[in-house]
Amino acid sequence: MSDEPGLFAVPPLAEQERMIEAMLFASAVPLSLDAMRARLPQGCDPAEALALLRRRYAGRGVTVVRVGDAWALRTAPDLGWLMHDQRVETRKLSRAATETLAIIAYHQPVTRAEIEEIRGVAVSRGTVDQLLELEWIRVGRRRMSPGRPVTYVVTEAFLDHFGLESARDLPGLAELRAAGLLDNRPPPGTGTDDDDAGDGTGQSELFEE
Amino acid sequence: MSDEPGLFAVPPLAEQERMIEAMLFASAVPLSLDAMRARLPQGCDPAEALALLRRRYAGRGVTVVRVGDAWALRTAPDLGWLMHDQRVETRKLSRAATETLAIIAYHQPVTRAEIEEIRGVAVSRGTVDQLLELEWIRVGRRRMSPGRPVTYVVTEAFLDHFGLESARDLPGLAELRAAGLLDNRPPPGTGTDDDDAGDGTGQSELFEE
Amino acid sequence: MPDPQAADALVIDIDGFEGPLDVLLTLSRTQKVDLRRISVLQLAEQYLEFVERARALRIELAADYLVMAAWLAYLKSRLLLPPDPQDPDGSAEDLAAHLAFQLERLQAMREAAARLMARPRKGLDFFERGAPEAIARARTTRYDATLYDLLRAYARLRTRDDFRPYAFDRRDIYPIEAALERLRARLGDTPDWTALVRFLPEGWRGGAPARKRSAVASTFAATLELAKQGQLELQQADTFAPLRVRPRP
Repeated sequence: MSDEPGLFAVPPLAEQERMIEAMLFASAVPLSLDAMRARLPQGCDPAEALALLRRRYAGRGVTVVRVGDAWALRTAPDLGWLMHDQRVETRKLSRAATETLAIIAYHQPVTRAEIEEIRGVAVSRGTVDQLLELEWIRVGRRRMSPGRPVTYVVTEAFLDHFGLESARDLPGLAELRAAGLLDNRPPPGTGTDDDDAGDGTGQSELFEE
Repeated sequence: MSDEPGLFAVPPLAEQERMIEAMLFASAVPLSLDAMRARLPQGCDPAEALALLRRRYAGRGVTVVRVGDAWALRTAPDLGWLMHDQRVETRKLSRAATETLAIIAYHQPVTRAEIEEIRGVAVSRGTVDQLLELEWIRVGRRRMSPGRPVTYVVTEAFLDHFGLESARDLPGLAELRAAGLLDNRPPPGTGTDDDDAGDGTGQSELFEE
Repeated sequence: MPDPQAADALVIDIDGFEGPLDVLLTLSRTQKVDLRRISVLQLAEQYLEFVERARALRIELAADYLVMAAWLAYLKSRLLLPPDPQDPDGSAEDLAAHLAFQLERLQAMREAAARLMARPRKGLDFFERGAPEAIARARTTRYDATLYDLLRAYARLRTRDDFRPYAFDRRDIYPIEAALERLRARLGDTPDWTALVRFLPEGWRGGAPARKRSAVASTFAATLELAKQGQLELQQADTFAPLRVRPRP
């Protein structure tokens, strides 16, 4: 707040230009001259500052365009190809997919039957396909058990997306609980936590040569 | 599509600068040099073009800032008061949460036990998960000490939010380190209890070249 | 004048403190010196007095406040006595110095937190573009999920699990009795230190990790039992090093 200029000092035109630049950049909608004037310190002339800004951005990768009565910053139309066909919508991963992914990350390598056992419901083909397509999981070794079922493991792309260095770094149940991610209701009949979920590798290494 | 340059012509540097400008302008997230290079025509050098662009935007209402290994356009911090109505009211962080965040940032990678040792109290539930939800922290590598505890580190979103180029630029980091206040100093007499040996001392490593 | 009042306020506002270190840090301010030159003896006395007052006012103090009080009482006595070089806890001066270090570090982190929060912040002091255009892979829908989503999903699943009827799957459980029997039978032929993993039964060493874990756990429990009975010795060279077993000579 202390940066706000005094009531009577009109900022120099170059400063007004900076202000308009920041406003146009940050605004989600085009701004009319009136809207700009309302935000600028008293005595500012957005029309003049805007004219300066338009000249500054002429021929740049970003340009000042007029939208009806208002003004906005847009990428230069001739550079559209840089962004072209890259406009995508972001969608939240479905709950089924998130859960399936979590189970694979924590229990890998894991078969579809095991995923279903943990989730308590059937895993639709589409869910696994979606995760495969996103390249967050891949097919691992076949399990040496009857039917030789396929197993799933998570990929580098998964680690990359979720900012993990390895799947072993995922917090275990006690750590999830300590972080507040798990309700602390004690399971009926048992007093202990099943903690080894996340780190299958952990303790067994104790005994290896 | 028709505007796309020929396969073999490397655009002049000024044109590369425009392209980078457009990309940074369009992108919601900071872009690394690699991400820029992947989008630019073959043979382009985003580093050089970026240097030009940074100079061009120096002192403007919108500036090129570094966020970790990536780059973004952001409004100049001194003009924040103009964008009042755009302020996103964030849930106010509790004292415990801000202290925990600072400890993670300055001591990273750091375990929950270490956070508790520094604060002298248990980390309450809801603190770590709030920071995780804000995506200001993530889990790092497990510590190779008994129990293999999860560690926490700060994220690029943290750097972006606080306008930091890297974790090295945390305010006062060098002074704290010089004063020995980021050392993992075990209490006397317990010597052997605390053999966290081999896990480096986090932030201080940043300075050993 | 304000001094006794301040001390009272301290006691009454106990809920406002975040643990004993926080109390000590607040008390240390009354000494009006650099934390590096603080008198720990005086601080210990102030803290003990604080605890006494809380007791007198019948304010319930959490256990960690009392643990700190006990420790400070001990430290105080050590500081007043002539030094004992044999003491395994280290010298009283070292203990005091460590406490001063903890206080200084906590204070430093508080200041760091304040400086961090005072920085220009995105969405408050500087802004990203108001109308961003997405840049990502061509023409696909980008699915978004964060680490937080993932952890929550897993936590949710596992919590629900807790409420499922308990069903014990014995197929992959190696009973301790079997491990004991196997270990007793094999111990005689074991000349020297042998890795515990060697005692795992056939068919339990590879394959499903849960199966192997069960065998390892049961065999380990069995070695503990036999060690207790004086039939074998256990050895581990280092943290996370392999456990080794030999018959007791």
